[in-house]
Amino acid sequence: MKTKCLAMILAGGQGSRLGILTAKVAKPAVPFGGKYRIIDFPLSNCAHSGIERVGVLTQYRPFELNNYLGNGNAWDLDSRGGGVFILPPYAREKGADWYRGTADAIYQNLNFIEMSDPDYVLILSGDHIYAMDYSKMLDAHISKGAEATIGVIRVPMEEASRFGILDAEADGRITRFTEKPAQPTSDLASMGIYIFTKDFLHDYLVEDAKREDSSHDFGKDVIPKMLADGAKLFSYAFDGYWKDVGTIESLWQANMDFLEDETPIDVGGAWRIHSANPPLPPHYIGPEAKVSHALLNEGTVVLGEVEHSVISSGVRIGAGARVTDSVIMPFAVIEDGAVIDHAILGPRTRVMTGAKVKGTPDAIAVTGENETVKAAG
Amino acid sequence: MKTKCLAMILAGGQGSRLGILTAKVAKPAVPFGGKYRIIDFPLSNCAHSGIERVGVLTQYRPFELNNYLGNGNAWDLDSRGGGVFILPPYAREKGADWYRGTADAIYQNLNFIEMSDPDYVLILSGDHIYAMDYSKMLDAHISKGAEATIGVIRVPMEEASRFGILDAEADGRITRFTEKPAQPTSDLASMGIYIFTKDFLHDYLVEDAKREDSSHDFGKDVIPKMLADGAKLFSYAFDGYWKDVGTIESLWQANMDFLEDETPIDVGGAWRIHSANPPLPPHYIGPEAKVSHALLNEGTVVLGEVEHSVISSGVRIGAGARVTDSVIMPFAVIEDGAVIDHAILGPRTRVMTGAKVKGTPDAIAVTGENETVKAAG
Amino acid sequence: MKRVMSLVDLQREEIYIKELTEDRPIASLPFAGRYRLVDFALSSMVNSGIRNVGVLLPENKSRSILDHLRSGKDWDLARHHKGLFYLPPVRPENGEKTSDLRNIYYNLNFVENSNEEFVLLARATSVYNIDFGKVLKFHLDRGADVTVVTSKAWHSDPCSGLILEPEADGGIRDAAIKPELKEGEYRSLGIFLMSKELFCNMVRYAFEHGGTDFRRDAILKQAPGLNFYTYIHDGFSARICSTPAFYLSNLKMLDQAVWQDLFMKENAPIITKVKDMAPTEYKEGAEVKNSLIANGCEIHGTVENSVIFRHVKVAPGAAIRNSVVMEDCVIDAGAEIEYVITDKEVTITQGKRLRGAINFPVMIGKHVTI
Amino acid sequence: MKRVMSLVDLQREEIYIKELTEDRPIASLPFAGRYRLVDFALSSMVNSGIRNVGVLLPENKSRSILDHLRSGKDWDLARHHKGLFYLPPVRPENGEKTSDLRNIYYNLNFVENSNEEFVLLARATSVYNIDFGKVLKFHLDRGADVTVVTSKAWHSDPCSGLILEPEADGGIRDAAIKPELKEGEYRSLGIFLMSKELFCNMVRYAFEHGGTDFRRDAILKQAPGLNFYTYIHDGFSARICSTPAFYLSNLKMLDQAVWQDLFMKENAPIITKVKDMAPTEYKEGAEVKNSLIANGCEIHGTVENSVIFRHVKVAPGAAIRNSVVMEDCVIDAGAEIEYVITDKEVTITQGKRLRGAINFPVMIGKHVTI
Repeated sequence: MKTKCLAMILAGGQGSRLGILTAKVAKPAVPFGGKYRIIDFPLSNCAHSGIERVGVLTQYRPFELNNYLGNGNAWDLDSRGGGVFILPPYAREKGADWYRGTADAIYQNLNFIEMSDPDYVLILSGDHIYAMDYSKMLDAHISKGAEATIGVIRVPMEEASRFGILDAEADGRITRFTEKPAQPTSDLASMGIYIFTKDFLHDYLVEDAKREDSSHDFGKDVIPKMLADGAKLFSYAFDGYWKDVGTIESLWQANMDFLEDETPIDVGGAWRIHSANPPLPPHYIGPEAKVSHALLNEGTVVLGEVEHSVISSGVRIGAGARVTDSVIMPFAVIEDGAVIDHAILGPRTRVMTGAKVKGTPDAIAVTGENETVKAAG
Repeated sequence: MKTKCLAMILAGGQGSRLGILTAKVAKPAVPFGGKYRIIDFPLSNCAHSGIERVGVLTQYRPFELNNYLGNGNAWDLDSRGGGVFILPPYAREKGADWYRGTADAIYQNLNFIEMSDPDYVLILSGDHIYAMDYSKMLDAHISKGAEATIGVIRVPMEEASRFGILDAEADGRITRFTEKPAQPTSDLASMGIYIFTKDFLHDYLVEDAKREDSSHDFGKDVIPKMLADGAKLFSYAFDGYWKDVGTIESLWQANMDFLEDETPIDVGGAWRIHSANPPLPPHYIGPEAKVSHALLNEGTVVLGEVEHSVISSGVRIGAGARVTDSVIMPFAVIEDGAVIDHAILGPRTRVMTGAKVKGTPDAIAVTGENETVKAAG
Repeated sequence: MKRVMSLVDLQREEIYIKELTEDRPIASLPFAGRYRLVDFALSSMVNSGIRNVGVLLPENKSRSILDHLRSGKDWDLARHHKGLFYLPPVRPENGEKTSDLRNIYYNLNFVENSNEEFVLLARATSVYNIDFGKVLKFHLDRGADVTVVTSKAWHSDPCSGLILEPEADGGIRDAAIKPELKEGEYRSLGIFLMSKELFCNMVRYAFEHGGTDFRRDAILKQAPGLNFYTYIHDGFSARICSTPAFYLSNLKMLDQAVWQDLFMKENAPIITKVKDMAPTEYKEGAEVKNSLIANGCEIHGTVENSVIFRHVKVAPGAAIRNSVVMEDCVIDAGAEIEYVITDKEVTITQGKRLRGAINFPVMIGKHVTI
Repeated sequence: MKRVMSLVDLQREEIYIKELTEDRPIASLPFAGRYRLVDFALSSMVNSGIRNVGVLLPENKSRSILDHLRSGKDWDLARHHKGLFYLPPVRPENGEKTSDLRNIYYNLNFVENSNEEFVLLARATSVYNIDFGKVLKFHLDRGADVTVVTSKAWHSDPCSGLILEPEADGGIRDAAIKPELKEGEYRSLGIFLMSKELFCNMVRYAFEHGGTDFRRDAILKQAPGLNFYTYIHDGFSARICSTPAFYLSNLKMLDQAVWQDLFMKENAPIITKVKDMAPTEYKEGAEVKNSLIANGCEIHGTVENSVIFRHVKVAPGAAIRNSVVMEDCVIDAGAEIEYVITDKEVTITQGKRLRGAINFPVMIGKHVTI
């Protein structure tokens, strides 16, 4: 089986700055935007870009992810030779290894890559919200004769030291790459999106795996080594909405971004974001309810008040309850009279009558999956 | 999600008495009968029995198995709440464990079982060839109020000591179970097929996992403990064709069984065995060919002679080549004039012009996947 | 339920609901914000474990059904072996008239070639969420030859129907086709369960003796001498055979108990075509009360006591009251509608006001701009 | 190829192949032991990466196509979003005549609502395995408005066809519909590639100016002024528009080079409906030479120079020579057939002998017992 371009999504391990939201699911399965899971974005991007074979590398909660992703049929990725494959570390002749870094995770799955027989490998992160046509990036990779192409986006100079920053010539050829530089020399940040020509990647990964001084990370080890060897690395500029949702605050903020008059991504448009949703009826707004500046999904019942919030599917907001500046994840129950403000309620959270979950813009309150919040006293 | 009966197939580890045939694939993926893989039999049985959710426990080569099984769509198991799930040992809070035994493999996947929320759990082996309606066994389990039901088959008394042998009362209630007894007390052998009421199984597995003196095996540890506790264990008698194909000789013999005038299982009949086959054209028999007492599958070309053999898909048998009493696995190439007798050729084996692969009924010759056999001298 | 196969019959007279069914069978009528009527029969089948479903296509109006059901994948019926089968009508020859019985008759080989023991025939013109597993159990427990599923009508209606007089055990005192329906009567939901053999025999006999109507000629006329039972469905149900019934039943979805009973049953969702619409946006000025709102809408104005389908835009100052607004409609700034049913892709331009009455909702056809 | 959508046109005159197409379109003709003709067009599309396929159903003969393609799952076309779409014909009104052009015209909204840039229209009456990606590249490289795929005919044939006279670069000197085909001519394989916009304009103009035939009225008449190119397919191809062509082309499958070229291309299999037939059993006495044998057969007798479809039984002492034997046939003990085509489910009883000639194969219709 021959694949033109294989995508590999790094879905990460357990340690996550999303805290209790990732206690029961891997980060890519965290709900987003009232309807989606984070991984819906790279998967929908792949589907629209014509990339139909996707490996998802995870060493945490593979069942739950497997259950959500199935074989990728919700994203129409389940074609002959295509599909979504969950790739946990697996047992081989010498035993099972944990993934030691992003590059090692790919290295441990070289066998899967060889089976897929791609010309190119696209490496993605599982915690970014964006809509991007990877096929254009692939076209650029091919037409420039690149060995590696890195997706880049301009970031505010004062934030540049949080990113991998690179310098590039006018034609995009990368001359320098520094992971989280103290003194950034440009505002071009790596998006953590790479396209590699397969054989080129293979050789570097095999070599990196042997190095004892390597932390086996693309940004810290592999890309710098490629550059040092004078390999043909190009940047590919992206200028749409792109948001890392790896922390509670950034996850909350990205949700709020979708409440703007113009949503940052047209999730229901031609580049529609697909999702593996359970079938639920239209939501119901009660006779005394008040809803504005909000996103509401299916299966939800609102009897109380919702202002400037994102409400997922199957949520129940009781009479007299008030939800402001918050993100309510699927099947949360907010009983009569409860108050939610600047908060993220995890899936199936229950906030009991009279209870409050209140945060501030700088410290968003969070509840975990299935958590129950009782009224004080 | 609620499941009535969840099936768990024990697909085994690497160590296999099938030798080089399992060097590159897990045992259940070994080809059988010209068209099938071993696991097609339990999967088709599940589909016909109305059991649509199946976990496949393997700690070896999960990719290849994943690639073959997909989400179970070839067996029509890909329904909402259904599907085929590959379950390799996975990383949890305390790290990744190997499966220590059959019971431990299930124990490590209790989380998957809970997610599936079944009333009953059916446990199957991945190396038996048979056609069986599990729904009848389940009906018997329910109507007898059993906590565990064990599928049993009568075996010749002289072979009984190779099996788990049990004694049962007239109503099927099991009174004794002995794994590989030196002095068998009956000819009722366990088929390694168990139905457990879920909560009952759960409790025993949790308890077994804690026992340091346990080898965490159903036959050796868990079933005897259940019996010792006076639990309600019943036998369910099966009297069709049932063959363990865990050794080279038994695999060869089972293939030969399908050359009998009456094939032991009507694989193309109402209880059709489904398979995830690549699309191939009808086979072609050349002008000088001679084929009799044989099974031939699609995509094969025969220019030479085939007698009393099972020929899989995409095989090429050159002019003047002669294949007798053998099993030829997919895409093997037997060049002009080569001779194959009492042999199993692994997938994509190439036997070059003039070469011979000859075994005897007691010592079947075997070649591995992709192996090339040259003419002597 | 692997013992049961099913047939979905879409051939059904549409005398009292003509405006909405000019180019679609009743089974394709949009309902409850995001569904089509056929979803209720099909979801009940799939949720009950039925895996072999033949859809008897209507003579000329198959387009909307093919477009909605497509491969059957959304219902898990896109399968290699069983799954969804489209059974097209056989072209009438020599002056034969088309009929539901004829359509079934010419597709009997589909039934006979399947390996299930029972046939469940359902006309896709009712709203319900039924566990057919319970119907089968009832059928077996009673030793019934034929089981008809009925429910107690919650409103009167001008259209004809098969009315049953049940006895306490589900036996039937009388069964008759009545020209109109009265509240409280037990009326067939168009669901019939019987053994495959009996089904084939009844259909064959009826058609070959000049019959045309399945209910009348295969069921009623042959009922004497058979064990005839009715399973009374006590959850919510509605038969959609008139425009008032369509309107009332849609508004009935605003009843939270009905909404829960129909749509939120565990392991028994009502499944429809997946469109992946975005969540609905409530903007500045949105005033929504007692309404069902589907995804993909953008709401700046007022919505009260209404059912709003997917991708409807309610502009600032627009108001919708006591109405059913189907997919892709636009209610422009300042426009107001009350007691109105708009078919798909209707635009009400700025400031226009339309008003019907509760027993006479104003109907606006597809693609119309007012 | 995510830039290309396709239409499969099944509306096609069947003048020279009537016996085999009484109740099926040419596209459903069984071919090469296990295929239907439509498999070749559809597989080429899917293998080329086309993911959005509309199937224009024929007026009265859709049953066999719906039964074969079903959900499209076997071709990976059972998809939530794109995939296989059935486009039924619109019923002719006011004495209008049905035609392929009319069928396309009334389904243009399917084309217009899709987001691909190009349309590939294919009539499913030819046998080939073509990489349409190469056709697109050719189309783009030449700056063509319309690209027609042709191939050099390897035999003469009585049926009409679109014959092109190509120039060296693929440009066209002349294009004309000729009443019969001569060996060596470049004849259209019924495959047309153009931009969606041009396609819609051509179809709309042609139909609205009284046209009925896509080839003649949309393509030929509007060709002047357009950049018209032909992509010459140099792999094997066959057009099945007469019974002799059907017979000859089936027997051509015995040529190993053809068999390899058509069926064994890497990443480009010809896909058909999955039946999971068991491997074929060769029993005592089987004598098979130079034949193509599908799965599910049981062979005790002799087969020479023939194509045997699935689930055929050749009894002891029976002989089949130079014949095409379709699915589910039984050739009883001692029966012999030579130069014969049997449709599905034919039984030749004990000792019967039938013999045609190479240029006049005897045709035996469906379900017949002789």
